Amino acid sequence: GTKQTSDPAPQAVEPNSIIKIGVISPFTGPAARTGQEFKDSITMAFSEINNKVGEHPIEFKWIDSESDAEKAARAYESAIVNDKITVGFMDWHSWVSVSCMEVAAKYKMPHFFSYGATDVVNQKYKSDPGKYEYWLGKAWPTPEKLSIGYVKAVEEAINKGLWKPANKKVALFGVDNDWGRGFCAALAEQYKAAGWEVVSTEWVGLGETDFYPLLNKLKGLNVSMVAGTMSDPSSVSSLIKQSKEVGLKSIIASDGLGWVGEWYKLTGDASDYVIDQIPQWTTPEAKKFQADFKAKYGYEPGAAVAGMSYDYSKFMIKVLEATEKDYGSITTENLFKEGKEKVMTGQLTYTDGLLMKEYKYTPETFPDPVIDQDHYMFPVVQYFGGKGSVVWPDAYKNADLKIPNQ
Amino acid sequence: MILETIGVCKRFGGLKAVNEVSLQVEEGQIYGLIGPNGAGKTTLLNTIAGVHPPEAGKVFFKGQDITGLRADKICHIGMARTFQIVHSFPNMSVLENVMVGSVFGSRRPVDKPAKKAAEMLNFVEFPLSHDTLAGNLNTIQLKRLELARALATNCKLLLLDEVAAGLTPGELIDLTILIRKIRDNGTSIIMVEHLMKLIMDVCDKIAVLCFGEKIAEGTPQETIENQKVLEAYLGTKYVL
Amino acid sequence: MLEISGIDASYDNLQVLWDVSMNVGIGEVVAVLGPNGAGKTTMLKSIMNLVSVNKGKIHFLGQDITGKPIHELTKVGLAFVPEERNLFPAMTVMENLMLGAYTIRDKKTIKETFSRVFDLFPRLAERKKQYAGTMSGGERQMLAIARGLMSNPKMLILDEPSMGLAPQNVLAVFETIKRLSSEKVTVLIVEQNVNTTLTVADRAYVMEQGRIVMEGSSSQLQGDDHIRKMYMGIV
Amino acid sequence: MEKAERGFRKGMRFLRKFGLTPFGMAMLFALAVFPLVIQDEVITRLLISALMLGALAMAFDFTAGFININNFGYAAFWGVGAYTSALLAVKLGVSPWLGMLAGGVFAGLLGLGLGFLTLRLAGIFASCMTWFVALAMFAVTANWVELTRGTSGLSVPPLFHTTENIGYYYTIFVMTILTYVGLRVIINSHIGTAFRAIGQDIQAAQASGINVTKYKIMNFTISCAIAGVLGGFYAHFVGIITPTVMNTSHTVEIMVLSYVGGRGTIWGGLVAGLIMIPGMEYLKGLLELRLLIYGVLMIMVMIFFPNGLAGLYNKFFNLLGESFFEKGQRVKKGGEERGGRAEMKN
Amino acid sequence: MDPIQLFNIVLTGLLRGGLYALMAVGLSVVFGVMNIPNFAHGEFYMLGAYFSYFAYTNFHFGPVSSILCAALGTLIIGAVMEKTLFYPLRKRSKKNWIMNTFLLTLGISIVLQNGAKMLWGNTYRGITQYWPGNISIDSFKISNDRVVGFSIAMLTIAVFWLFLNKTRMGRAIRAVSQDETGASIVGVNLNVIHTLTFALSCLLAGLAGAILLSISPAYPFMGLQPLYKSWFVLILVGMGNVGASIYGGLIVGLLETFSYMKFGAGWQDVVSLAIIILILIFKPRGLFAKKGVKSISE
Ligand SMILES: Nc1ncnc2c1ncn2[C@@H]1O[C@H](COP(=O)(O)OP(=O)(O)OP(=O)(O)O)[C@@H](O)[C@H]1O
Ligand SMILES: Nc1ncnc2c1ncn2[C@@H]1O[C@H](COP(=O)(O)OP(=O)(O)OP(=O)(O)O)[C@@H](O)[C@H]1O
Ligand SMILES: CC(C)C[C@H](N)C(=O)O
Ligand SMILES: [Mg+2]
Ligand SMILES: [Mg+2]
Repeated sequence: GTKQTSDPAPQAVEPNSIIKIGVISPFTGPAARTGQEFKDSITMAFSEINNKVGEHPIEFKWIDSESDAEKAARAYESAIVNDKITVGFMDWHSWVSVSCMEVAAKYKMPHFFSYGATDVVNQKYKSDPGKYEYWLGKAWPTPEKLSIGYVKAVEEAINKGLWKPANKKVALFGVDNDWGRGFCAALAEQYKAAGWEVVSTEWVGLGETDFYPLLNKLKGLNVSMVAGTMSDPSSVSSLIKQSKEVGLKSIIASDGLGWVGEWYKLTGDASDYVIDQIPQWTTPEAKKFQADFKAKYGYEPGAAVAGMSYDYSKFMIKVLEATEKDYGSITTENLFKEGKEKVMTGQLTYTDGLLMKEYKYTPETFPDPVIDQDHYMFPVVQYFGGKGSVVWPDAYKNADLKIPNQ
Repeated sequence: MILETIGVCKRFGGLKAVNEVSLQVEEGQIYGLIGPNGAGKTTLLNTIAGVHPPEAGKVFFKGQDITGLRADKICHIGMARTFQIVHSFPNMSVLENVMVGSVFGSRRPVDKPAKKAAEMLNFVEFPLSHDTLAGNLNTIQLKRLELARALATNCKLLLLDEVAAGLTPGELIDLTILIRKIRDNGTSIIMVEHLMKLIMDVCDKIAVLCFGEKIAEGTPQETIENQKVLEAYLGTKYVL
Repeated sequence: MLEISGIDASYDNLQVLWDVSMNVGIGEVVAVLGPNGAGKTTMLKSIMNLVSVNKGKIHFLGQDITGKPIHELTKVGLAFVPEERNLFPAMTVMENLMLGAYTIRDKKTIKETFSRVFDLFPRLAERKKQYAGTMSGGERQMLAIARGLMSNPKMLILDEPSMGLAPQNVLAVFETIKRLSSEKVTVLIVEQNVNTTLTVADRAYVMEQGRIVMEGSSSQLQGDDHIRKMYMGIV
Repeated sequence: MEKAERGFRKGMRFLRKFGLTPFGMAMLFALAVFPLVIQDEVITRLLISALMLGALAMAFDFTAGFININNFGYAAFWGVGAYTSALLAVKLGVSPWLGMLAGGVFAGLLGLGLGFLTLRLAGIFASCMTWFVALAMFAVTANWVELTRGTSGLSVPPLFHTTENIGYYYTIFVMTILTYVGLRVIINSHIGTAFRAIGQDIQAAQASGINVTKYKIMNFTISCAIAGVLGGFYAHFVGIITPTVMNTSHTVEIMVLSYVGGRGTIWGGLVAGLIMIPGMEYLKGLLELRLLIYGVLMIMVMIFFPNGLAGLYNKFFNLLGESFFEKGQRVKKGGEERGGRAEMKN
Repeated sequence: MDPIQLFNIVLTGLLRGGLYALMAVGLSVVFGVMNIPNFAHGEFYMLGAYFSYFAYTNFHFGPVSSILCAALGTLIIGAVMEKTLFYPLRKRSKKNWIMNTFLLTLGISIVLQNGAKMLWGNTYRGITQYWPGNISIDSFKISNDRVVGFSIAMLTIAVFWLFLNKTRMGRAIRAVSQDETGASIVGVNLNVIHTLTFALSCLLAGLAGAILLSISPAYPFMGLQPLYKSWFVLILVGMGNVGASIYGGLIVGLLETFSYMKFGAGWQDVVSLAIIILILIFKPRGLFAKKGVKSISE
């Protein structure tokens, strides 16, 4: 006979004295390099408060997503069931978010600030806001809210007469998963709207490093512009490096080339002229963080990864503190309430981060953060010798788009 | 007539291993097949028993055309064989090996396969315990085992490929008796053999293959007096 | 030359040889006879250390070779032609023979041995380029013996060289053995073809159920009743 | 009194037909009451994984240990079952229970095809064929994004809408028993003899009247169908599947269980699963060191206990002069050497 | 398709294929001689990449010496591994040898992958180029590294082929692959040959990893793809056929690039696998299996 209990008895709410934060990230697998940065920057942020919020010691459970939706969901579930985490935090991949949202809903586990960016996450959230409300805020907006920069930047150059492209054809490439597909879909729309013809979209597998066939195909298409994105550092740097080897003449927009700090070591000057939309270490605090991080961990942090997750860690600390203040204790449920009532509504924000002026959510934008010059914005940069000069938007701009001899 | 082949051919690459061979084997006969090494004897048996279909020619068993039938089908209609290079089930016991024959060998399964298998092992005078693993047997013992397994299929025609190789003359006498006994139980036999003594003793009719072709056929006495056979096979100085 | 004293040998838990002793003198052709499963092959394999010996010693030219690795036995001057031939099927006749001379480093000696072997087996000289795997049974047997001779052995050990051969090839093999003995190569041979074997051998041992039961000169044994009945099929 | 004893004996013999020995039944009983006695979701989840992988290992052994072809692509059939059931539920709203069956049917059909493809192959060639087919199946699943969402994964509705796992536990428990008993009954019948014969010498099997095609295909179909049903279960249990379920690494995991358990025993895989899966979980905190240990363990087992747990078990009971399991299940000594060689030269 | 693009594809495919061939030769020799289906072959490729990386970046060796370092390093590790793992297994049991060694190699692969991860972490360690610069033929451009890499691969295979066919040692290796007992009877020391063979095979894999360092950076799990590919080649051409591995490698390389162009990434695998499966159906022993020879020795 099978023992069937009806609904589980509501878990006895005891004020947890230890707070266990479950951080989902790819600690192994093709994107492990990113996971490493997350881990280090989160550790750094929390060690600044001695891993303590009020009287509560903080512990971390590093949940390895291995860049795989299923493995991530299982690891997340096991962290909830076995390790009894108090709250979920972070995540780098859209497809991982999609699967972990399900787990969070099943166990009513509030989960803050996941990087899973593309529209699938928003759609899933909107398909049943009551069920998925535990997925509290994305750290990164859907691509279409930002990627227009890639179109604007080149259009501007054309209008200024800096560039007279032989044709207005663009070829897209993307990693074959929710991120790549979502990003390319957004980009295709925006290029088409600006009068470009999208002649081809190429998908590549996660972790691929040999792009000669792809690049030869792109070269054969004779397009003025190649744009796209990948999620793992080795793929994207290999692509850029090899594009020079085969002599691809098109301008390349490669979203995320600079996500990890050491990318330039892998590409060399093949990255010259490549454009990328990515936050920069501009403020003194940011530069200080960059140097501290390097001194502490021995490698160059990436702004979008280590830098921004540092900001979100601070935000998280703020949420923890506010929860204690508002509800007297930091429990899973109280954190959820705090998230739903304060963060989602824009009452609780984090200002003056290393990279953004303000991290803020409103019911209109939720689950995305507010995007504008005063809140959250990525500039488009063009690389030369491993350094990016900002070419868009005008507010931050310090150089014009340069065009290689085509 | 229990078996008839008409113009059977089989080639391997450029090599005509069997070329236009026609045989007729009567019911109740022991039919010998001799010839130099590499003459195509084994290959001929293989084409008859369905290991590989012939490229040309026909094979009839009891008047039925069996050309190109699969080996297990051929076994089911009553033709069993042993191999020159023995094939056994090394991880099964001797009894289990033979039981494979008694269970699967005929279309209608025997009611007591284990009993039948034991009977057959006794019939071929298998020297060791029936629980021995086949993997532990030597070649000679394996040949006996194969013989028992073939007989357990209730066959009407038995193809034997060098069952006597490696036997001492004393053991050969026992084998001669055994082969006669099998025939007397109503099974016709085609046997490939190099030991002329055995061939001369038991065969009713002999065919000689050489380079894939049949060069002579007849009673044992006729055959060994045939000049062609002497040259091609026996060698002039041969003593039995 | 070869002296086996009181060896026991077994496979797993099954003992096959019991206190077997025999010796072979220089230049002799010695035969081992016996029914199937008597342990003849096992005895040869124990000499070659392909089966390990539980008890007893084997001396070759005064040297203890019990348990010596096989590849070193060739250097001492033993050559073995096993029942299974163990040729290299995907290599040519020439390559097989070259490997036979693996332990010999001197190019000149190898060359001389080649001409000697081709003298003995003109058939092989004709077929230098043929793959061993495509040769007929008789030719393969010749090749196996020839390969054994390529190491210029002091003693050749043959296991059932006539098995599976057509009558004319059987004759050829025995002819070869005669010629070898006339060239003063010591030969130890296991055979079922008792009649013919006894015409080429000087002496013979009879082995039954893992024990030596009889020994004597060929002519002695040819006259023995037991032998005539059991092994020669003469009633 | 005597009558009762005779009745008992008869009963035991009857049960033995289904591969149930006193020892085995004691184990099953322990498994049946376990979650009732120890109510711990963590342990229950672990046991679910252990049972599922154990059942897969048994069905894998059905091919590898009997007809002697290692289905390198086994996980792909598991994955096909998972995707079939998941897609039916997601796209057509079919009940997961029916979906699992459908998964079994579809995987079985593909297994049938695989059986045909490997007909003329033996040894490592056959294994590689199964592997390539599986890699192709994986690639199709990963690239048919419109249907499967590709590598992004597919969320699947659960079997039971609770956070408790006991329902899943008894589902997989019953499935595992059915798998074991079913396979055992087949193996103990003449069909099993045919499988073993084919595994040891195809030519001899055919010459003795065994229809190699029929039995080989039958074997592949059954083994793959079981994988399919279990795949369906898995999909609804974890709630999300990605093409990585079809990865060779999963086949390896299953294969290791069946080898560590003991080839050709069926039950070995289950026992190995029940020991190793919780064991590995226990070591999880060690991160890569854990996998390192796993690898070293595998190496040690291969060098020192190539017959696996069943070999140890037999050694142990041979020492005691006792045998709880039937003879046919024993890992045979000696003769395998020849089998090994034959396999090599193919 | 215009001729220039065709030329591009063919050249890209050939360059890829050359390295598959190099991997496959090692795999095939170890399988042929020792009956070991080596599923840790990819990990030696990985080790080769790491060794070359460290030699090149940390010790500032030149490209050639870095690659040689990798070759030497994998050779030594291979030899040690044979002596410490396969040799004892061989001594202990020959039953089920193929499957036991198969699992043993899987164990080795897990250990090497995770060992590398523990030692060197998850970062990608790549270099931009050994030999900076391109070669241009008309509008077709190709990096020096690929051309040199291809040449090294071909040269190595040629040298290896000569070694196997024309030297005493090489002949002994082939002899062992065909008949172990036969080989030991003529005086070949099996232990030496086994160690040598395994070590050489590891060297070939390590060399491939080192050559490709600028294309695929060193990473603990990088060995998987090359392992797949070398098994494709091996099964496609048939067992133990060193010369034919070149054709096999090139065929697989071309097949991949062509199906990439036609069907895009991802489906490329489906197409090339389907073709290989088809070939296997009609040629179960592989395209270049030596006819007649093997079947008789069975
Ligand atoms: N599978 C095969 N592939 C290629 N050639 C083969 C094959 N089988 C046999 N042959 C060749 O066909 C010829 C006939 O071989 P077969 O085995 O029939 O000879 P046989 O008469 O049985 O000889 P023996 O008396 O030595 O057994 C030989 O030359 C042999 O090399
Ligand atoms: N590898 C083995 N494993 C177990 N037992 C074996 C093995 N080889 C041989 N035997 C057994 O050892 C005994 C002696 O065998 P052996 O081959 O030495 O006999 P033989 O005299 O050479 O016979 P034959 O005339 O058949 O060649 C036989 O009973 C055989 O069953
Ligand atoms: C830019 C990245 C944060 C996007 C992430 N890789 C995703 O899949 O959504
Ligand atoms: Mg023959
Ligand atoms: Mg013998």
